[in-house]
Parts: sequence; structure tokens; C-alpha cells
Amino acid sequence: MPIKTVKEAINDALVQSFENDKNVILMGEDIAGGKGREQYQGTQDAWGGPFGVTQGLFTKFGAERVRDTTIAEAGFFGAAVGAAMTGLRPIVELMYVDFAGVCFDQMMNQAAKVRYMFGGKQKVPMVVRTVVGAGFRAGSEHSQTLYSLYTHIPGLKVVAPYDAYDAKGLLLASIQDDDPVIFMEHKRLYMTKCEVPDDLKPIPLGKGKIRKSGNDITIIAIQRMNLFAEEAAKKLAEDSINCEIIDPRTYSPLDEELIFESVKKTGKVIVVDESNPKCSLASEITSLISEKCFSDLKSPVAKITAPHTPVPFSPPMEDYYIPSAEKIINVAKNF
Amino acid sequence: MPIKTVKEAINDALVQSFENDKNVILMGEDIAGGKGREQYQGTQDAWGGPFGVTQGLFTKFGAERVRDTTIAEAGFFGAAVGAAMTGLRPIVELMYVDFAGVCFDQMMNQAAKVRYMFGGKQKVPMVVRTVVGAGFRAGSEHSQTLYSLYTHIPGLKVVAPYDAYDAKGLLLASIQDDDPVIFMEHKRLYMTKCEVPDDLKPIPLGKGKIRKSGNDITIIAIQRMNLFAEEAAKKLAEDSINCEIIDPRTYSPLDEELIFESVKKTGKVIVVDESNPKCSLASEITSLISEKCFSDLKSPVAKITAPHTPVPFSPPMEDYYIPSAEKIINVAKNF
Amino acid sequence: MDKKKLNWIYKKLFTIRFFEERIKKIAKEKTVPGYLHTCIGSEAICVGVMAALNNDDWISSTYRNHGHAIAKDCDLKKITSEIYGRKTGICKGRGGSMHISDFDRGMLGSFGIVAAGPPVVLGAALQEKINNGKKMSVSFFGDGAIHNGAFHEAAGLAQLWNIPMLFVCENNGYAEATATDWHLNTKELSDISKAYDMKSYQGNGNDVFEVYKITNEAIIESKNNEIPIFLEFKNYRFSGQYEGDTQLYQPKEEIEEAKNNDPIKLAIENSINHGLNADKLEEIKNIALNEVNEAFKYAETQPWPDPEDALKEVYVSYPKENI
Amino acid sequence: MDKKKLNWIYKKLFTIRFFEERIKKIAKEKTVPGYLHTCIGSEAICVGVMAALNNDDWISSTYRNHGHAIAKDCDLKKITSEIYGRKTGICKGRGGSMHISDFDRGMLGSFGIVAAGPPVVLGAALQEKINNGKKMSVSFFGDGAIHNGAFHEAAGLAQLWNIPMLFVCENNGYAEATATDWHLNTKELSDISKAYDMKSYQGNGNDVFEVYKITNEAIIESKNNEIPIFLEFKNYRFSGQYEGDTQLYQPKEEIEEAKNNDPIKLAIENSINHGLNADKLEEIKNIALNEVNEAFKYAETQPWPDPEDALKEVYVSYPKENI
Ligand SMILES: Cc1ncc(C[n+]2csc(CCOP(=O)(O)OP(=O)(O)O)c2C)c(N)n1
Ligand SMILES: Cc1ncc(C[n+]2csc(CCOP(=O)(O)OP(=O)(O)O)c2C)c(N)n1
Ligand SMILES: [Mg+2]
Ligand SMILES: [Mg+2]
Repeated sequence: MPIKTVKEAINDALVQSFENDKNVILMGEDIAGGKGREQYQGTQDAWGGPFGVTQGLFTKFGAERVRDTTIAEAGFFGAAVGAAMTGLRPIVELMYVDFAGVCFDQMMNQAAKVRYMFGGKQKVPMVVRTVVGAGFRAGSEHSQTLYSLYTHIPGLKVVAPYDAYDAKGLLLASIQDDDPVIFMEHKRLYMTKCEVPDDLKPIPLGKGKIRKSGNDITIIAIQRMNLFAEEAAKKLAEDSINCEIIDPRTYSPLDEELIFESVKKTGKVIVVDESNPKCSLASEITSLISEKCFSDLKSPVAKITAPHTPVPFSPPMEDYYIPSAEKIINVAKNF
Repeated sequence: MPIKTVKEAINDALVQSFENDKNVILMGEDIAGGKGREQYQGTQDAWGGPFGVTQGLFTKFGAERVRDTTIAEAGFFGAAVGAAMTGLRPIVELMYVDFAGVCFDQMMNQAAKVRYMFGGKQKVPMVVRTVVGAGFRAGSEHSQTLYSLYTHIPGLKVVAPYDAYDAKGLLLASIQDDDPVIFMEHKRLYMTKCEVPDDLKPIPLGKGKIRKSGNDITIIAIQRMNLFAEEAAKKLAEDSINCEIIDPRTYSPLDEELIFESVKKTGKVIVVDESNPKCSLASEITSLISEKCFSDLKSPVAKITAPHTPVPFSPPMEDYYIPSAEKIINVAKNF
Repeated sequence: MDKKKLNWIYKKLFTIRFFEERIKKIAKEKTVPGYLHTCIGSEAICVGVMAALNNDDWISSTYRNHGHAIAKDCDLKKITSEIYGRKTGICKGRGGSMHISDFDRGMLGSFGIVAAGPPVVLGAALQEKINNGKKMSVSFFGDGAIHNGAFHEAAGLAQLWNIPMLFVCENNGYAEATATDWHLNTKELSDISKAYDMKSYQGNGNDVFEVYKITNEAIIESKNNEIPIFLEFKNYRFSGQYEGDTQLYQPKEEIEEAKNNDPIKLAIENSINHGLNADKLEEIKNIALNEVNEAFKYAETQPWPDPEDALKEVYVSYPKENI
Repeated sequence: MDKKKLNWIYKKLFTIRFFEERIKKIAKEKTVPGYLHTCIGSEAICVGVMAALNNDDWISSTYRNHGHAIAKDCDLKKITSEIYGRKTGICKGRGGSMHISDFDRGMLGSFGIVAAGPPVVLGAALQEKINNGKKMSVSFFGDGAIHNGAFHEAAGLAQLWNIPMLFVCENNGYAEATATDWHLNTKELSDISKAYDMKSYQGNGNDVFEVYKITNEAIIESKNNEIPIFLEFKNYRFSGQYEGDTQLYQPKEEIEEAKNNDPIKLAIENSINHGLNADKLEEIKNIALNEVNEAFKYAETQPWPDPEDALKEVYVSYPKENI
């Protein structure tokens, strides 16, 4: 089976979706980089966005469907809403999720609410692809995750794949989905690899995944945190602590059943989230477990999150900011 | 002692702050309503914003300090950040918190982060006054609370008073505070009254309030939910269930101690939040309690929130959407 | 102009005026819940623009949407029922007066957020362009919206991408309590379009025939040249920002003067020139009034939604237990 | 021009160029963490504008801020230390290259969000106006920022409120990988200011003396008439968007041609006319190079921050246990 990076898997899913459905279009900044000077051949499509994820699409599918935008997120996010309502399946790029604040209104008040408040006649099948995450030495304004901002808003779906397999399967599903989906790609995962079948089917939104089964402790890991969860689980296995790792994969809707079942089995839970702690996914999942698995819990759910600070630039501070395998191990050993 | 509405108390706090500190200014839409036609006397200052909260300020303090803005929230919120950094104490109005999405970037990335990411030399003493809340038959785009959006962001403080006394004291403190504060006023509370001393001192941010003491159940009520908590507590008293009601009043920072002490005493908790449930304040508080008071809890913390839907317009649906005294009573009785 | 269209125009003008007057009445009586924004003084713009559109063309509106919805031929009874918050409302009672919208009539939505509409309409127009569709796309917004970034971003992209669409700005003299000229930097509001080299036209928003003519021509030009066009129609906001607004900031003299240009008055005065005699006019008026009365009668007696309807149609698909 | 200023200008030009060339080198060697945006080709704009400013005037910058910080006389060692992520960095290592900023030098901030700066500078300028302050306020941004709503909202308010300030647009031909003219609706970029009837001037951004002259005159006009002014300086972005960018989209011929107008080359050619002889020029160059070398030597040996420093200075006051 072919081995792919997350980046390639996403590109594959995009190409496949473009080929299968002529209503799929893409809008974003610098996705047609270089096309500015038409007189120079061979320079277009040089970028595909800053991470090169969409490279090749402009050449393959043309300027009509692969639309290079100005730095006007409120404008083209709104356009995606209108295009989605009238029949297209637009994908829009928010280059970094840190820019969420310049176009949050179109997601929160239009994309999320038109179906509901206008009486159910409309649907908004759009996907926001965006890049999240710390650990890139990218500073306070290019490193946030902000999962919870979108998860809080009814009407939006939130998806955050960990590996290339899930990235492809979930993106295919997101593009086919009839609701607005925020699809979050972690910049530190782009180059990670795994096997991805060419004929991979869409993975239904709202279904979590047990990345490792175990009986002693449930680790619920948000996106990149699966990396640390796996590391920790390996180390803990040496001490005969057998962890179950759950990747919820989608945060709205959340696969509560999968989580609760695991907690019933283990009675001990660690939730690991790279976000700031207050009103985070970690808080949400913790509160759900505390409510629904009250008598199953042997000790309080442990939350491991970033502190309540912006993301610092300097490596020692940023490394301290991000949850780690060590932190998970420490908590696990103290249960 | 004078009896004041929340509206009057806020106006008082504004006037007092303007008088005490010449660096205090106000920016917002329609706060100088009518001034547009200078040739007509007596028509200016007719509005004071849609709820009339700032009425009189324009006449008292003039156009220089009471700035009528265009509908350009990203522009004047950013201006508030710059003005605050350079010595003023700007207050800006976000007419309804539902418009948060058009100017969230300036709060999340500038107001909240400049101090931290630029090395601690700067401070941003600004206050965002905004109107929140359902129950006004104002539909999906004028009824949200969005407490958790701001609470999630490190660098911001979040304040939400329930009564006129707290509104005045907390607003005085917010304006004197050296950090950016989101001050949330609930539209359904504006006309409620209580005693407010003329010489009320600022109430420190980060201190909750026990609105009623009791031993059996702790009800933690977010802003307007205190109304229902009190109603419920009265009814429950008839059944000899003695509730303690805690109003955290500020959500960032949160008075965790006060909450934990109460939970230690009662072992039973209901958190009531008018917001949508996911990644809400209710989830945050629930997760904190579940972690820190694990062995004190006799049953799982009960969350009472709105459903995961936009706010519907029609009264029967909106009433169903909003938590109620009945819902609190039902939960309490089933503990 | 053909007779049918002429009759349609007059009927719509009267319907909107009668409707809004009735709304003002029930607002005073507090018969209906929530905010009510009426559009008395905007009838010629609503009707003139819509007369130039096909039934299935796309529009967006704002919280001040009654006139647009009526002129877009949305069901009057269902509009009214929506304002009353009833189950049979055009949005099933979930929207209310501010969000009246009927997708089946090309109404993309009535947005409560100032300047949220132009980007959305840009998207509909983009879709038409990509699919070689024939529908025109029109965004209605007020003089206050031109200061907002979302308008600018939509305008810039529309021009850049050669998107046929109309930006229709109703300059009614006020944004809430603030007079238009209090906030205007340029001599004319439509000068804002210079930032994008966008074609623009101004017209008398009180003259339904002028509005119709300008819009008609603009649509042809926009489609033929594949360009967006900015239209500014000047009129006067006789109503307050919302019902209950004291309007203290609107000088009496100003209101009186504006009455000379009341769009309904002008239309009546013009009717003879267009070959509509007094009897016919009276007949149309009566039909309009009757329909309005019927709509309110209908709405008043409609059932309330079930409380649990609040939980429906948030998503196309989502696990029920997670709502 | 007095000698001191002249020397200052040349020294800053050289310092910035040497600094950025060194940054390019360490970027290749991967000596420093994170994104690095260099400003080779922007030296004349950075230095020309700052030469017209007082030391304590307010500016905002972007992620492409090294030149602005150096021209604003921020401590070179601390700038470098910041880029290296060290404890003695100008932002204590919390900002990094993208956020270099020194409030004590009037640098309000280097913002990573495109067009976030103009509104913030508007606020500083508003403060000066209200307090009858004397400081000028200048927002630097790129050609890409003019499409963003935040720029438009700030520009509109500045004009409306008669705020003396400068909107300085560096039109360096590219916004990331996208050529300026690919996105421009108007013939000239500065035409965007027409939307606000805002005064605007264009200048050759490669000629430090022209930039200085235009800025100087604009400051006087802006202060005297209490108006904002929009300045467009054209130059060329020799660097990629960030270090590591392949720049495939920048045609070779274009780069070669631009070299004829390299701001440093032009300044050297012009030096004689300004009464600076070759020896003096060489001396200044050496001092500049030396300072850059010292700064990097300093930075390389600085201590790392303590990990727990991550928890500091989020707020002025906040309970520690809640962080
Ligand atoms: C982003 C945003 N800011 C503020 C408001 C509050 N608001 C509602 S209507 C209005 C005035 C709009 O005036 P105009 O565009 O002229 O439309 P009109 O009401 O005259 O039709 C304002 C400020 C809003 N709805 N959205
Ligand atoms: C709101 C926002 N959208 C997108 C980006 C990503 N981005 C960073 S720089 C840039 C291009 C800016 O170009 P320009 O304004 O010309 O400045 P230059 O880099 O040429 O100095 C973009 C799109 C951003 N930082 N902020
Ligand atoms: Mg108006
Ligand atoms: Mg540029």
C-alpha cells in the first residue's frame, strides 16, 4: 500500500474531490502563486499556499475553480457561504487558524445559522481548511489551535485528523458533507507518513478511533497529542500500565459513546489538548466524562493542556508550553 | 440608599470614570445619535446606543471623548488597542456580542497578546462593553452570549455582572484595570433594580459572590441565570432543600476557591449557563470541579445549558432554549 | 412598460406601505414579539429593483427586509406568520422579522450583521459565473454598511474577478441614529466605488420608475461586460431604526420636507403618465390592502411552534443526542 | 541635509542590508528557529521614513520588521538576540523575528496579522490628538494589506476624524507569492485612498532621499491640516516571502532588472552628490558591518530563557494559579 505524508494525502483528497464533483472549487491566498506575471510561463502554481498543500491544483483544474484570492478572508469566506448555498461545494483556506478572528462572523453567523434561522431550506456544504498548532517556532500569531472556538458554535462541524489515512478519509467526507466543516490540519503533522490506500473511502464524521487498546488508562488525545500519547503509552507499557488511546478525530459531533465505553473499562482518564485550558475541548470532554461516567471514575479526569498564555516563540518556552509524553507519563504514574 | 437599574448603574459608573480620569474615552456606534445634523439643536445625544446606556455622555463630555463611530468595529477596536497602549483608557461598545466575529482578531491577537509577545513593556487598559443574552425575541444574530469565546483567550479578562450593584462596582474596576476587559451586559437585566450606594467602590475582578448561602446544593449561575437560581432556590426551600447560589461574576480570572469551598460543603452542584453547551463556561466550571473536588462530589455535576442550536426567535422555542427555574428544580430534586 | 408589470409595480408599492403601516400599528399594540424594522420610504427601491429582476434571481437583504421579501413575491401570509413567530411562518418561526427569507424565491437571506450580505451574494454570483448560470445577483444594504470591511472585501473581489452582480446601496439618510453625511468622507456616497474602479450609478430612490430603469440598464451592462456595478439610491427613512425608536434625532422639518418626495405619493402622481387611471389605481390599492388584511388575519390565528422545534434543522446531518 | 542625519541614513541603510544578508546566511544554516522574513530591497523605505520621524514617534510594523526596528534605533544586539530566541532578546524571546518590537522606541508592535497595524496606529494617533501630543503616528504595511477590511475601516475613520497619521504602503511587487498587479483593481495602488478622499502621494521606494523628502512634507501637511495621508512607495522584494521560499514565481529577468534600482546601489551612487566621499562611505560601511557582526556574536552566546518564563507577563495582574 502506498505510504503518504499528511500533505500528500490532503492533496490526493482534493484532487479526487475535484475530479469527482465539478461543483468543488477552492479559494485561498497564494494557491496560484506566480500566476501574477502571465507573460512568464512555468512560474505559476509555484506555491500552493505556504505549505504547498494545494500545489498542482491550479494547473490541473484552472483559475476558474482554483481561485487565488486577495487577503480578504471576510470577503471570500462570505463568498463561500453564498456559493455553497447556491450549489457549489467550496473549499476555502484560512492560511493559519490564528486569522480566524478576521472572518469569524461569516462562519459563526452566516455559515452556521442560515439553515436554522431561515427555516431549513438551505444547506451550506463548505469546507474551511486551516492550519493549526504550536511547535513550529512560529510565535503567538501563527501557532494557535482554537479548536474550541469553532466547536462552541452550533451549525459548524469540526474535524482534526492526526495521520495521513484519517486526513484523506476525513477530508473526502468533509467535502461531501452538506454542512459547513472546519477541517484543521496540524502544521507539525504535515510531513508524517503512513499507509493510505488509493481507493480509501470517506471516513464518516463523528466517529472516533481507538488508536491503541488497553485496559488501565484511557488517554484521549487531540490531534497532534496522539503522538505524545503513543510515546507515553510505550513507556508506560514497560511498567505494565496498559493505555487505551482514543483519537476523537471530530469534535463536533463528538463520538461520546466511544469515549464513555473506554472510560467504563479503565476508570482512569487523561485528556491531552494542545490548546489553552479555559473552555477548551479538554474541558468539554472532561465535563462530559465526569457527568456520564461518574461512578466509573476511579480518580478525577486529568487534563493536560497548554497554560493560559499565548504561544511563546523561544524553543525552551514553547516546548514547555506544549503538552508532552513526560507530562502524560507523570500523570499516569500518579493515578 | 438609592435604587438603580443596571442601566443607570452602568451610566453612573461611566460618568464617574469620565470625571475621575481624563484618559477615559468612549467609542461606539450611535452614542451621539442625532448629532449628524449640527444645525438642529436638541436632537443630539438622543440615543446613547440602542439601549440608551450611554445617554448624556456626549453632552457632558463632548465629541472628543465620546466618539461616534462608523460601523467599523475592526477599525475602532484596533484604535482602542493603540489608544490604550499609548495612554488612554478607551471603552468601546460592541453593540451586540453577536457582532464579535467582525472584530475578534483585534481582541484575540492584538489586545490580548501585545503585552506578552512584545516582552511585557506594554499594557492595554481597554474595556469592551457589550450586550449579551437571549429572551428578548431578538433572533439568532442578536441573542448570543459567547462568554466562552473570550474566556478561552489568554490575555483577556471577562466580566459579567448580574445586578446593578455589581454592574457599577465591576465596571468601575474594569475601567481602572490595566488589562483588556470584556464587560458583558445582559439585555434582559438592564431594567432590573437594586440598591447601589453612590460612593460604591470598585469591586475587584476575580472575586465571586455568594448570593445565597446554603448547605445542600451549590448552584453556580452565570449572569442572568442567577434569576432562575434564586427562583429555584425559593421553591426548593419549601422542600427543605437549602441551596447555595454562587455568582462567579468574572470568568477570567475565575474565583475557583469560592466555588470549591462551596462544593466541599454541599457535594452537589448545578451549573447553569445560558450559552450553547460545547466548550462553554459550564463545561469549564464542571471540569474544574470534577478535577479539584472529586472526592467531595456526591453525584456528578449537573450542567444546565441551552441546547447546541442557534437562538430561535419564536417565544415558545426561545423559552425552551433558555434554562429555567423548573429545569434547575427538576435536577435538584433528582440528586 | 407592459400593463402586467405596471400593475405589479403599483400593487407591490401599496402592499409594502400598507403592510408596514400595519406593522407599526401592531408594534404599538405590542401584539408581536421582538424587534421590528419597517421600511416606509423604501418602497420604490424594493419594487423598482425587483421589477428588473427575474423571479429566481438572487438577493440578500438585511433586518429591514419586509419590503424586499414582499417585492420578491414571497408569500405574504407566511411572512406575516413569521413576524408573529408562528409555526407556519416563512422560516418556521425560527427567524422572526429580522431574518425573513425564502430560498425558493431566490432570497439568500436577511442578515442581521451589517455588511454580511455583500460577500454572500458575491458567492452566489460566482456560482452563476462558474456554472454559466443566468441568474442575476443583487445585494441590498444601507448607507451605514459602506464603512464596514466586509463590504470592501466583497467589492474588491467582485471587481477583481469580473463578477456580474449589483451592489445596491439604499442611502436613506440614516444608519440607526446617525445621519449619513455625519460619517461620509466623500462628496457622494457612491464615490466609495472608486477604490475599486467599479462602475457606479446614482438614482432617485423615491422614483420607482427611475430605480427600475437604472437597475434594468445596470443588469444588462453588468451581464454583458461581466462586471459588478454599484448603485446608490437616495431616499428617506420615515420609520425609526426600529419600531419604538423615538426618532428625536430626525428633525421635524426634515421629515416634513421628505414627505414631498414620498415614493408612494410620487408613484400615484406619476400613475396617469403611465396609463393607469384613478379607478384602476383604486382597484389595485384595494387588492393590496385586502391582501395585507388577510395576511394579518391569517398570522394571528396560526399555531405556535412546538418548543422542541427549536432543536430541528441545525444541521443537515448530526446525531440527535448531541444537539 | 545636515551631516549627522546624512551619516545616520547611510549607516542605517548598510546596517539593514548587512543584517538581512546575515539573516539569510543563518537561515540557510538553520541556526535559528522559526520563520524569517527579510527586507532586502526595502532599506530606503525603512530609513527614509524613519529619518523624517522623531525618535519617539509611533510606528507599527509587520512580520517583515527587521528594517523598521533597525531604522527606529532599536538595540541591534537585542533584536538579534530576539531572533535567536534568547532571554536577552528585545521581547525576552517571546516574540521572535515576526514580532520584534520596542515600545520604548515608539514601536507599537510588529503584527503578524495582515492589516492589523493600521487600526492600532489610528488609536495611537487619536490619543495624540486628544492629548494634544506632538508625536507622529505611522503605520507600515504592504501592497497585500490594502484589500483587507481592517485597512479600510482604519482609513475611513482616520479621514472622518481628521487624524494626523501616515498610512505607508510598501508596494514591493508581491504579497507572498502573488504579484501586486494580479490583485489590483485600480491603475495605481494609491487610488484606493480615493474611497476616503484621502490625500495620497507616490514615491520611488528605492531612493532614500525621495522617501525622506516625501515623508517629511507629508508629516508637515498631515499635522498642519490635521489629516491622514496615504503614501505609496514602490520598490522590489528581492527576498522571498520568507527565507526558504523558492521564489520560483519571481521571474529571473524581473529580479535582474530590479537590481538596477537596488536602493543600496542607488544610495551609493548618490553619495557624492550629498557630499559624502568614498572614504567616509567606506568608514560608515565598516562601522555598520562591525555592529552587525557584534550583534550576532552577542546573540549566539546569550542564555536561553527559562521554560517557565512562558508563564510571565500575560496580564498586568492575574492570579498566578489561574495561568
Ligand atoms: C457589524 C454590525 N455592527 C453594528 C450593527 C448594529 N446596527 C444594526 S442596523 C445599523 C445601522 C445600519 O444602517 P444602514 O446600513 O444605513 O441601514 P438602514 O437601517 O438605514 O437600512 C447598525 C449599526 C450590526 N447589525 N452589525
Ligand atoms: C489576515 C491575514 N491573512 C493572511 C496572512 C498570511 N500572509 C502573511 S504575509 C502575506 C502577504 C502580505 O503581503 P504584503 O502586504 O504585500 O506585505 P509584504 O510581505 O510584501 O511586505 C499573507 C497573505 C496574514 N498574515 N494575515
Ligand atoms: Mg441607512
Ligand atoms: Mg508586498
